[in-house]
Amino acid sequence: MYTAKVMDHFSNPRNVGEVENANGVGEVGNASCGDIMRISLQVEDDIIKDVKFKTFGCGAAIATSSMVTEMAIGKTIDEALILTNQAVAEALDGLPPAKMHCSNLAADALHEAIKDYRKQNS
Amino acid sequence: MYTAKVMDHFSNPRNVGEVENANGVGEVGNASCGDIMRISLQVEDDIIKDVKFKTFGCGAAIATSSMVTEMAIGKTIDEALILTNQAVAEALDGLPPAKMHCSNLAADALHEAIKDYRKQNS
Amino acid sequence: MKKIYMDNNATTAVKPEVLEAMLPYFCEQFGNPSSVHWAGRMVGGAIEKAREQVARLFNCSAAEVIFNSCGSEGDNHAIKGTADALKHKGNHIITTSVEHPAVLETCEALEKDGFEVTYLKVDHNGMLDLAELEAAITDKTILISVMWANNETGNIFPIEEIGEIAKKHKVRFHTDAVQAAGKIAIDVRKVNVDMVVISGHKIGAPKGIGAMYLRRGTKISRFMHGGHQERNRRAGTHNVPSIVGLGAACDIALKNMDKDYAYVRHLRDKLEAGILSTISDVKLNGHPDANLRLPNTLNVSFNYIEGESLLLFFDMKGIAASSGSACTSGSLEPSHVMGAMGVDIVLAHSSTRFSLSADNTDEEIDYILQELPPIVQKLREMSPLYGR
Amino acid sequence: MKKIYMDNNATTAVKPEVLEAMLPYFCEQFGNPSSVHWAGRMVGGAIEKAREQVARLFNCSAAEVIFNSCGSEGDNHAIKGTADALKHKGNHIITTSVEHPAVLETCEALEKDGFEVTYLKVDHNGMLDLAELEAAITDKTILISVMWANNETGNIFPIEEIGEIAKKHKVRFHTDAVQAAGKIAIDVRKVNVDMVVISGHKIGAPKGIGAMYLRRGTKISRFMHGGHQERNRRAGTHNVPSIVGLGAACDIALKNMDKDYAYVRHLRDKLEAGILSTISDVKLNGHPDANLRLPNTLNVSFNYIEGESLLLFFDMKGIAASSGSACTSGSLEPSHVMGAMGVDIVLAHSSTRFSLSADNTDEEIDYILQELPPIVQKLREMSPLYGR
Ligand SMILES: Cc1ncc(COP(=O)(O)O)c(C=O)c1O
Ligand SMILES: Cc1ncc(COP(=O)(O)O)c(C=O)c1O
Ligand code: FES
Ligand code: FES
Repeated sequence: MYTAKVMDHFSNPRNVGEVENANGVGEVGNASCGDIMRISLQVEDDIIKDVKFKTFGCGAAIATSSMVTEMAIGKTIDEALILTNQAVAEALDGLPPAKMHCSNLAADALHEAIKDYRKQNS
Repeated sequence: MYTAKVMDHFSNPRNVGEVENANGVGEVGNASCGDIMRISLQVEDDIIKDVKFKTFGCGAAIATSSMVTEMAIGKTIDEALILTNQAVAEALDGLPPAKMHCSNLAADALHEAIKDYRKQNS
Repeated sequence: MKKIYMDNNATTAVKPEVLEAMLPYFCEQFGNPSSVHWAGRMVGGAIEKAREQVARLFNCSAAEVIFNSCGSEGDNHAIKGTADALKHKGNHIITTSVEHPAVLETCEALEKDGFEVTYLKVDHNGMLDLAELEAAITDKTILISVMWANNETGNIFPIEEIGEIAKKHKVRFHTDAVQAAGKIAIDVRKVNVDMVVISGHKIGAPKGIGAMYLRRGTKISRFMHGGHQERNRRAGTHNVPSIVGLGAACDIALKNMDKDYAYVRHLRDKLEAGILSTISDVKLNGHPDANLRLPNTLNVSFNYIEGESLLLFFDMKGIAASSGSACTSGSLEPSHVMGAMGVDIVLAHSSTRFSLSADNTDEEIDYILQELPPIVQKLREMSPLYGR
Repeated sequence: MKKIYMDNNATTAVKPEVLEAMLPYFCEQFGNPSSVHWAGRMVGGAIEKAREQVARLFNCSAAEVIFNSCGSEGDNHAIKGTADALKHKGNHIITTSVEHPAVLETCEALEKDGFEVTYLKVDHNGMLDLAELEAAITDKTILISVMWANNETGNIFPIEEIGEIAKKHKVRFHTDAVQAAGKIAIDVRKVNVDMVVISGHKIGAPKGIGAMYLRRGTKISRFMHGGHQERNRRAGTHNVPSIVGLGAACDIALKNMDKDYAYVRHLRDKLEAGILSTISDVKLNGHPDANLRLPNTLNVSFNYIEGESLLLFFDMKGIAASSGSACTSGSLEPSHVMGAMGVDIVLAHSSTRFSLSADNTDEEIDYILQELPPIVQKLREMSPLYGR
């Protein structure tokens, strides 16, 4: 049911963990609907230098988390803020329809982390 | 579903037709429930010398008709009157349960024919 | 002994290609398609392929196909599911007096629950009066259910015209196409119909599998409650091998439809002409215009002879046919279809159906035409009704 | 790659002997058993033989067996058929909160039609309080429906005791034995039960066939209306090959029951002990007393890990299992069984079921016990809930 890209990111997820000395952390989802994503960032000069995730969720949840970290790294926070869940799903060659409802939150988690960074640094 | 005896009597029915110069004729059943049996007799000195049948009906109806003629021939009319449908069915090694309702009338037809003979000759 | 099977409206042999398509799904690709793992994944694609194949027979989209367990289930689901979903709108159903029991007895069950059912009469050819159908529609009418073709006579009903009437009055339209499927086109883009029911074992797929076309957006209550298979429309673990078989059978039927129509019709017409010309007192049951009957079906009454005994004598010659006689149905009544057509009770008991397939041959027809007359003669000589 | 199938509660492979028994009935002995001719006669005996075989599994008489299309149909028929037949007596049904959806959703549908349903709670081991069951009975109670064994946990319910309660209060008793059948005895002479439902594809017969034991004299309305098959209890042309397959599967299951119980239980116990002793934070779901669970079922929650991702990693190692996570069900809710047992929501999402069969081996258990820990560790390291 999953594309090869999803399976790749799911089975070999990039950037798993917590950034040490993160200056932004975002968490979305909740266990009652099945997934929790937590993204931690290291931002320097408005550029995302490091980003890591931890996810409790299905294959799609893990793959989107992994993909969003790859897409975010090196971007300015303004660029990262316009990254959409849709774009993440597309970068994975799509997600099964049944998975759109709860797994496709990775960009939201990233945005939360950026907001947290801004709050901490304003 | 039928016993070998039923199939024998059905496929090679004995005594088909009408007795010429019959002195007793009986008919039972009606087309609406599926079968009509007509038995004609030649009785001499209270003995059934000849008996023939014509039947519109299923395999069981034809086989019981054939069997009853074989069983009746040579019998006195008193003996023939105590022949039951049950005895005919047993002589055929039994009939399927679904067939008991409408095909098992051959003895009745014989009895009607005997009654007719008695009416004609009293 | 020769074995000549002419009872394809009762059931068909599974086509060898169909069985072959099914075989991998019993012991090897046996997974439950709802499962996440390899065993489940192996079979999900097979179901969706079969759904496409069935959709092509209907000329609908795959999402409009629901798999179920048989024609009877499809009819039960279509009718009870509509009655329940639309009961706030009305309680009146229109059907015909010549439907299969799967429709008739379902409607009778609904009558006990407060629904009103109009059973349209048919004429002596077995055909409907469309003006009567239209006149029967009231503002309480929620469903018209008319079969695409009749299983006993082969009569083809004017589904296109009935669809127009249904559309004009905004009434939902269901058709039991169990007999039409595979024999004539059942194209839901050409006719206005909301639900079409088919059954595998009439078209070379196995027994115990069926499908329903459910037009997109048609609200229907569930018939089988439970798991959320078939997008919540039919509970129960998917019958993977049989679904694959139904897909394959639809595929073959669609490919061969024109060719089979011509061939089977030629055989049937030859049998029909042969019987009618060589045996006296034979009545054709169904529409005299062969274009208005399925190409494979011939129903005739051999007057004076009860059907079961005829079938048994045919059987001794290897010929498999069926009858509308009460004696073959286990009930006390002969065929309700013959009754609705006003066929006299003896002729109803005498009615005999030959239903052909493309597996039959010209030689088989010749054989039947040769064997039949003496059998008929022998039984007539046994009949108290003959020559009276 | 190794393929280790441990999802037998979802569906089983068809046993080769079963398929072999079925094969003649597709293309050769394909007749409709209701027919008079050779093609029909060839198969009637096969159905009655299968009926005897199924009857032996139930330890009932053949006349008490009704063939249908699946476990879901059996449950729908038993419950809706009873509700309709006994609605003059009352409108109350007692069932449990851990039934299969085929029971639960059927009961919910009846609630919309004015029936009242008591869904009995279970304790944290997934077991019922029989005093509560008995107390729930009112003079309106027409049916108690409690599954023989639970599909997720394998818990075996005290059907004998429940049967006694039902008898004492003269309430009809239905049990969904879809999971119990073939694994433990379902002897209707030892327990007081009126209706018992089984499904072929859980015991090595194909998908799309099921049967119901209906105690002699039990009044039940039809679910599938139409032809008069199964002595008027279930319409639809008999699914001959699958019926033959179900008979063969019941025969094999009965013969091997004791042997398989011991073997499968040994494997399951080894897997259970191995997992619980080598992986931390694992919770057993179901009754801790292994005698009160089916011999083949192990349900454990690997805390901190969502079930679908676990299954996918298992799958990469060829291991097929299932999960109670919402993510595998397509719904937003994790397993209602875990919910009813009061399992915390994360642990419900983490619940993983291994359901074995006699085809599994000791080597497979060893392999799983070796592969599992690193997978669990890897996923836990990805989890925001782990080590918090
Ligand atoms: C306990 C239980 N009841 C009923 C069913 C439904 O059976 P089927 O899939 O044959 O409809 C299942 C399995 O799916 C089950 O495990
Ligand atoms: C017109 C028609 N409808 C419905 C059915 C029922 O189909 P099934 O036997 O698959 O339930 C049949 C055949 O038996 C039929 O001929
Ligand atoms: S004559 Fe009708 S069943 Fe015998
Ligand atoms: S996390 Fe539940 S479906 Fe994706």
